[in-house]
Amino acid sequence: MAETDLTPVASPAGTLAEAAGIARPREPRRWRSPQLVLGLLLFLSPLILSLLARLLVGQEDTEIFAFDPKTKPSADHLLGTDGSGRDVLAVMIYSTAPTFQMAIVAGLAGTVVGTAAGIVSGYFRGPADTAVRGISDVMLGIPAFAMLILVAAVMGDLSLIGLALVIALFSWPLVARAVRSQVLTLREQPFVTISRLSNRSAASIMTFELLPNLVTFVTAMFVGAISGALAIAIGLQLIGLGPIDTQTLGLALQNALSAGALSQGLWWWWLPPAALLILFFLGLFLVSLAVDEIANPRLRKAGRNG
Amino acid sequence: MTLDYALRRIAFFFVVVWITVTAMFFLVHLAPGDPITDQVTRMQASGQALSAGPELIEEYRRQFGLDKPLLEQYVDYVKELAQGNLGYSVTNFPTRVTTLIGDALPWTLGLLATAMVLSWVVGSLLGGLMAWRSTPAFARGLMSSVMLFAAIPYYLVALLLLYVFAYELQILPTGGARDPLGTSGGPFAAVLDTFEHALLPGLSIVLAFTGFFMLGMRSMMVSVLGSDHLLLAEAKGLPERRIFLRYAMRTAILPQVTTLAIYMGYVVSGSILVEVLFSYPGLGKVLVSAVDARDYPVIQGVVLMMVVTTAGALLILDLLYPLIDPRIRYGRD
Amino acid sequence: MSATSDQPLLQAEQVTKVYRSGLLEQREPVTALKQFSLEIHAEQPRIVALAGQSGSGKSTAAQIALGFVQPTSGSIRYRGTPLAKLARGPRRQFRQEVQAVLQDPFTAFNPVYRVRHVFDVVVRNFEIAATPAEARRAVAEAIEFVGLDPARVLDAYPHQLSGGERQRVMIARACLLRPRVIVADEPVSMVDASIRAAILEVIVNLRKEAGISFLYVTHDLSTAYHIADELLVLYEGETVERGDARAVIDAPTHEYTRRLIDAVPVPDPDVRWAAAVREDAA
Amino acid sequence: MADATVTSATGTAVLSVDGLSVSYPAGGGRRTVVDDVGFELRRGEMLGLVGESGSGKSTTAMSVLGLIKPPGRVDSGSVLLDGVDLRALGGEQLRRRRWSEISLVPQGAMSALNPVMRVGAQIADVIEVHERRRASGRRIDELLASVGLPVRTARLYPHELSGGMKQRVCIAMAIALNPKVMVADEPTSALDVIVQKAVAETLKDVQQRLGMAVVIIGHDMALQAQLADRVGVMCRGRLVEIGPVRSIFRSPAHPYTRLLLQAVPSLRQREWYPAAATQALRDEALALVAARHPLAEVGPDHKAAMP
Amino acid sequence: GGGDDDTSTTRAASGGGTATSSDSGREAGRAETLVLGQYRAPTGKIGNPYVQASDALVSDGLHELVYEALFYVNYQTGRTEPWLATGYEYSDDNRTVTLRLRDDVRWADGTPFSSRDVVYTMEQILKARAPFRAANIQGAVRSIRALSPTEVQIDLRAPNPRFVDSELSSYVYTANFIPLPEHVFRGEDFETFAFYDLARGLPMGTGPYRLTEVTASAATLQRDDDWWAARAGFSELPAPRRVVYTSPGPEDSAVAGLESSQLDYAGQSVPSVAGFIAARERNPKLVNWDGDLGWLDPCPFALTINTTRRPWDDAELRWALNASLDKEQFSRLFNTPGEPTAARTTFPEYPQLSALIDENEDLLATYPTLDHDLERAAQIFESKGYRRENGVWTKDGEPLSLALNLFSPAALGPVWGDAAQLLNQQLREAGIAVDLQPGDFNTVAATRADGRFDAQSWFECGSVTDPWATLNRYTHAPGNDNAGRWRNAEYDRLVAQMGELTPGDPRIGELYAQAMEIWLRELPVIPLNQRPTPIVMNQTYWENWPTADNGYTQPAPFGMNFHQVITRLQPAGDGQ
Ligand SMILES: Nc1ncnc2c1ncn2[C@@H]1O[C@H](COP(=O)(O)OP(=O)(O)OP(=O)(O)O)[C@@H](O)[C@H]1O
Ligand SMILES: Nc1ncnc2c1ncn2[C@@H]1O[C@H](COP(=O)(O)OP(=O)(O)OP(=O)(O)O)[C@@H](O)[C@H]1O
Ligand SMILES: [Mg+2]
Ligand SMILES: [Mg+2]
Repeated sequence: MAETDLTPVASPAGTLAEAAGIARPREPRRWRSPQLVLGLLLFLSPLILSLLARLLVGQEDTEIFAFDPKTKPSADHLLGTDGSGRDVLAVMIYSTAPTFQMAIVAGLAGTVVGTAAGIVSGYFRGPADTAVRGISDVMLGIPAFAMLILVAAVMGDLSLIGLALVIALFSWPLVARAVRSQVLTLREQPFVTISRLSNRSAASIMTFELLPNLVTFVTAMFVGAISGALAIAIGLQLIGLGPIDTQTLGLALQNALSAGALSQGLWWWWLPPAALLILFFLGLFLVSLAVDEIANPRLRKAGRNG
Repeated sequence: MTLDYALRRIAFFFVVVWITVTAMFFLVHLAPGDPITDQVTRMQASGQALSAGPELIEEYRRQFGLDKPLLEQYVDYVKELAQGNLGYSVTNFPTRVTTLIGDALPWTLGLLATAMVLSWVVGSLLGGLMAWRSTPAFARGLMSSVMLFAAIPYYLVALLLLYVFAYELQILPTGGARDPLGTSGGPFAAVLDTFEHALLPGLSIVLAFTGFFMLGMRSMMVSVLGSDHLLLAEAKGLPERRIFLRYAMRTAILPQVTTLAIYMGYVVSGSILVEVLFSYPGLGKVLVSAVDARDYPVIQGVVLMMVVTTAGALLILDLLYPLIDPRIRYGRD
Repeated sequence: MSATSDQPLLQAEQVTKVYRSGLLEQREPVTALKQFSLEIHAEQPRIVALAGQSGSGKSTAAQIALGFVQPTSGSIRYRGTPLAKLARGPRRQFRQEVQAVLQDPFTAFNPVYRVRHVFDVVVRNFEIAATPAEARRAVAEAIEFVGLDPARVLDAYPHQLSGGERQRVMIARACLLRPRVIVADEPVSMVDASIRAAILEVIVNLRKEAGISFLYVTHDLSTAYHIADELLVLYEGETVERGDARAVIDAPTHEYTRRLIDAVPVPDPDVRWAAAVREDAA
Repeated sequence: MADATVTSATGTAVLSVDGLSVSYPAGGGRRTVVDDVGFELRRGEMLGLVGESGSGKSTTAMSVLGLIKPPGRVDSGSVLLDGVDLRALGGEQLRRRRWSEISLVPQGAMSALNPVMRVGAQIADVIEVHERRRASGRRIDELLASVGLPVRTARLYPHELSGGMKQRVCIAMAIALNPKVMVADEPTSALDVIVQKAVAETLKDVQQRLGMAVVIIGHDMALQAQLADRVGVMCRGRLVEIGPVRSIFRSPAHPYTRLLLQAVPSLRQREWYPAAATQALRDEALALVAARHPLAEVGPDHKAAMP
Repeated sequence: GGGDDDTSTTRAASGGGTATSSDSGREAGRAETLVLGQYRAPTGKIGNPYVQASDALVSDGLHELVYEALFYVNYQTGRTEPWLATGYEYSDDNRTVTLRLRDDVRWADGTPFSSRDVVYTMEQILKARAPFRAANIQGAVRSIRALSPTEVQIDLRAPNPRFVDSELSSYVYTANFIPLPEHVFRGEDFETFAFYDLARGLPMGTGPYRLTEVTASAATLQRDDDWWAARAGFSELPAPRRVVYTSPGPEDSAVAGLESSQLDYAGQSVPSVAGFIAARERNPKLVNWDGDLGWLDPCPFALTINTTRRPWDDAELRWALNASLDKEQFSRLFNTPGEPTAARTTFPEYPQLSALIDENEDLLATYPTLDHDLERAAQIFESKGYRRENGVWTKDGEPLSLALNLFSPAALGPVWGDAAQLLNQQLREAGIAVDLQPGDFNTVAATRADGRFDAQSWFECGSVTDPWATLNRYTHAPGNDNAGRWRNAEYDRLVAQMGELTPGDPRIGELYAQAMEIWLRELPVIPLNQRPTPIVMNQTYWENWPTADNGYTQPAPFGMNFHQVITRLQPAGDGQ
């Protein structure tokens, strides 16, 4: 709040709750939350480590029968070898980046398209809005995973990026819907009226006035979309759909499970990819919690006070 | 709520169903390969030199109406559908798709609906408590760890549970819905057996969704906590429990009802992976094997079923919500 | 800015606005404004106050004057041309000549930008000055005119300014465009009493020194009493009274106007509130 | 504040607040938003508390009710209700006293009612809890009638009421247990002038009928002139002047009070004041507030924070 | 070949139409129950084997024990053993077959089985618009008539000395001809009648068991103590009183089921050999066909080359491809430690066929299909003008590419994912730019039919005892699965000639050698692996399972063969 101003800031509707300790709207937003840092660490460090590790571990270690199959973790193979003689650690090292790539592409595509559609439909209303609302309402009624199984099966050999885009196809309407509802309130904000009074074009209002205000919200959607895409992609891979020509954690997990790693007690085959995935999901979760709190300061308050 | 609104809403439901049916129909029919060729190839692959191969394919295509122009097939399909006829399974001819769905549905609903409702109740309560100011810190910490399960896709949770309880400790079955040998010892033993089989798949769903509902309830609760009516309730000198239940939970729970309805809708489709992992004989398994065998009518039937439940749950919600929430008069946006 | 002097700058004729319901929601249509007329001439700057209870259609009238809302019937013209038919060039001129100050100074700023942003946009979109330096000077002048320090204000974020300061910045922004009319929808209802005076004074000065007319929308009769030249009282969309501001308040003719005046508390403990207030809105 | 204790000893004060300070975290440290405020409320009187937005009026009211929530903190002070220090009371005892002895008409009546409970049930709630018996429908109808609401109101939900009706419901609820003290935080500021007048009159009427002591918070000097017996003026968290309403209006001591009075336009005065003078007065007032003078007698029952 | 193996029978006099229920009341305990792991859960409720080819109830369970075949093929002995029939005779021109049936067979409801049933069933097949199961009968048979209650005469459309072996017996995978009770079917539409109504005792066969319960997870059969063969003294009553077909689920659950002895027999392809070995560590009662080694699948794994696509229309390049592949690694992949099961040819190496290959070993010396020889491959590529650039053979700036179509793991199982990777890996190492195109079964099948591939992994089902069927795969006979579109007139002529000889004819060996010389030279298909499949059997409750040492029949869970196993199972001495 203002430091040396002449007038105390008038609160338009200084509510009871505000007096009682609930945040005032315009607090500086905090990006440096421990949750965010921990989340990003969980999420990004395996990626960075795996990229670095590529310098030490050759891709040939991920080939079938590179080593004796099913050897327990040892000094030679920190995570043992799998049923087809691949070094499990090497497989993880080479799977991490593509897994990421897929999740990020899916999340990004869904978020970008969804955000654009959401802004346009929310700002203009009219036919664009009817279309976006219609699509997202329909999508909400469609079981995406079931449809994705169908699409993935019908499409046959999808590439990793192809799979990501198909997933995005199902996620953008929901992003659009959420962004739209934000825009609906934003567009009524007086600063939009002021922009119109300043003779600005719709396009420039959408990009320069609305979009910056949606950054945290869209970031939160993006994180959610990544996590959702990852969950769906791994799910598809677990039932054997999706690309098999690129190493991914989902594929590694599916390999292990369908080859009977559980019953044969080969925990080092399935547990590391599963654990790494869990780590990713937790990381994304923490990030999304943190971003949520930034977008919605009330959550932070509630999280802290005792 | 006006009748007009209700009618529009119901019409919209049918639009959703129709769009999905159409999309699915063309998706499936324009894909390479068809179930008949598949059948014949399988037979050839199993060593029958089928001298009558091409004719057989033609005959079966005729029998399933696959020889007609696509548009005509589509019209026929929609007509049949309107009469509640989902047709026959290609790979299990002459079993009707409705029979297949009817056999599988009780398992799916039994397992998932129970798990979902249970997690909703527990999740909402815990989520509410978690945001509540006077919840002790240690309890809050405990709850946060439950909430973490929301982050992890339930199939990974299922995997861990499966490994620990079925493979390592071997105290629960690894899959299926019942002991195939049957149980002796009367109905109680049978119920126990069914319960044992449902426990792990159910638990993985409950864990994941409890966290999920907690998360939703928590943020709902947080915004309710910031609202003036709670402060007034406190000023009124009401006891803590009463404020929590009648003022906080009761306002916060309404949006949770929406979430539950949406997820109840997804129950049927959400079951797919659990059923595959636990070989549970529900709709998800039917779908996956039908996709495998390109059994169009079954795929369409199952997905339609899923759409109807999902969109249907939303429809029911929209129609009933104004009765639940006094603030809503017309519709949601 | 070539003004055809025979035409009023802004003219509303028998404007009626009916709001209809949304797609899924069936509400009764609301007639927000009925047969509303108003003329503002460029040569005779005036402050026209628009008063009335909540929901009486004041804002609707303001929105129509700004061209943001299309009237259901009647016409609204800018220098003789209906707003809807303005070509690109005249439309920009209309934008420049008819400006607005909004009620809520808090949300009038995009929170992600510094205060400078609103001026930058104006400078970029209208030909305010030939050179950047000139533009800078013009901006500084406008800010100084409303009694603020340009150096401090421009680089601040909106949340670092008080409500009164923000409202004055908004007025400065409007002034920068050298408009002929400023539509001010409840410009002081959200600022504290002691700041109100300063802002209203700016308005009065602008009328006097820059020849800017104001459409001053307010529910507060006392301020209208002090600054307005003309007063229109709206009641359920209808103009129930219009005339010289002081004359109307001193001698109201319409029952509603009288009640409105009676309800205004007198800042004197010895003067009791007029007794019988029939309430129909509570 | 030595003299405050003396006055409370006179026994006419039903509520006496002394040395109250409340702070909120700001920047690195804490910002005191209510700074050493003390006043007393006498039986049956209506005490106005005025000041600009953010001057700490609501915070003062909330701390009287013990409703300051973390991260806000009451740093010091005592709140004696009939001689009992509410701040020293434990949770359960404080809870019992709330509403039965001191009730609240909240600032945001629009959002202060539970949106999913019928209005009648919300009133019945306090009766049930504090009197440990079911509230009869008749009693609730009577309460509603006493604030001028029709009987059917009890069965409505808050969103079905207009702003004025909601405010009345709040007043009805606040008098349900016939408390000694009622705190009304800007009870009319969100309302239209005509409605405002009606609600304000209801409030005054109820107060006089029940003989309640009321703290009425507001920023509108004119309204205070119409309602209050005594007026306290707050600025920047400090109580700068307090005294009988007439003497405040006729002979304001503190420049800040004068500023507030000047800022009120009146239909009775033909002349408008120059803003420049206001500015000068403002600077003077703020400097004086910053000096943190204690309240000193400036007239009969009239004190101001001046040297 | 089969002759007149007239097993003398004692006709059971009783049973004038009423069949007593299989057991009196008491539930069979675990020790009296045989639990079989089926690989698919039964979904449809269909007892009529002719309406559907793949319904799990029929193809994976029912027909093995409820229905009976006229003849059972024994892969081990190479003989076609009569069961409901007593024998057959071909006319000299191989155009007419006369079948002789037993006179003491009864349907489960006590009605005698006779030529009427056989004629009815076959006539219905001939009339059917599209009988899935017995489509070949429609193509092969002109007419059928009963000569007497125990004699049937079938007129064939063309000379076909293998008709009985391949169409009237339990030949491969699915039985082709199953006689159905005419008295039940009368008045029903043969093509749509489900033949399923447990209350009415349907489905009904002549076999030792009746279906009593079908649930989502299991099909239960109860022994019929009145079984004709026992009453006739033709066979002993099988020991298990109750048989339960279950779906053991994925590999992991199957292994767990075997470890805990919940399963007595794991069924087909579940689990893997590795799974078997892991399970046996915890349950030593588990056995496999031959020690650790599984039973060879009748359909070896091979790479079909599209011989119409450049440059793979060149046989020399196909040999270069063969030399590029390390088949030993595929043996490891199919988890057969220490036991090389690389495929020398595309014949499954059952005793008769193995002997034939061995007899012509010189052929394989000339055409060493097993040799992994990258140098030789390089020589061939170079001789064709290819240069190795960046590790890839290139000619005229074009890299040597191979569109490789194969199964995704979802199609058939994880091992196929690995197989795909391994092929990719090996071929890339050999300098071939592989374009991997994995697909589900359907896509692969469609691709196969259209020939949209350079190479495709597939199964070479065909012969099990006599070599003709596999050799015939690569001819241009109608209805053939010659997806590689390879064409060689001389080869076709030799195989056609062989087709006219009765199995066992000494001239067959000679024709084999001539045909194989051409085939190996041209190598239209690259053999990869014999695919040993563990057919895990559990001796905890039941003994006398078929194993290599005790090979009374093949352990296959298909081809109705389990009927031949169940009558020989014995309760384990120390079971329970
Ligand atoms: N939860 C909080 N956190 C931080 N500061 C707060 C909080 N609540 C109130 N404040 C600050 O305390 C000061 C006093 O606020 P308070 O609401 O008591 O003022 P007020 O006089 O009631 O104003 P209004 O007229 O707007 O209701 C203000 O400066 C405000 O910013
Ligand atoms: N966009 C809209 N859609 C439907 N009805 C509207 C819309 N805008 C205004 N109204 C209705 O028109 C009427 C007049 O509204 P308007 O905002 O002009 O009143 P006002 O006098 O400015 O009130 P206030 O003092 O509360 O600002 C009201 O009844 C309002 O509900
Ligand atoms: Mg308005
Ligand atoms: Mg306040």
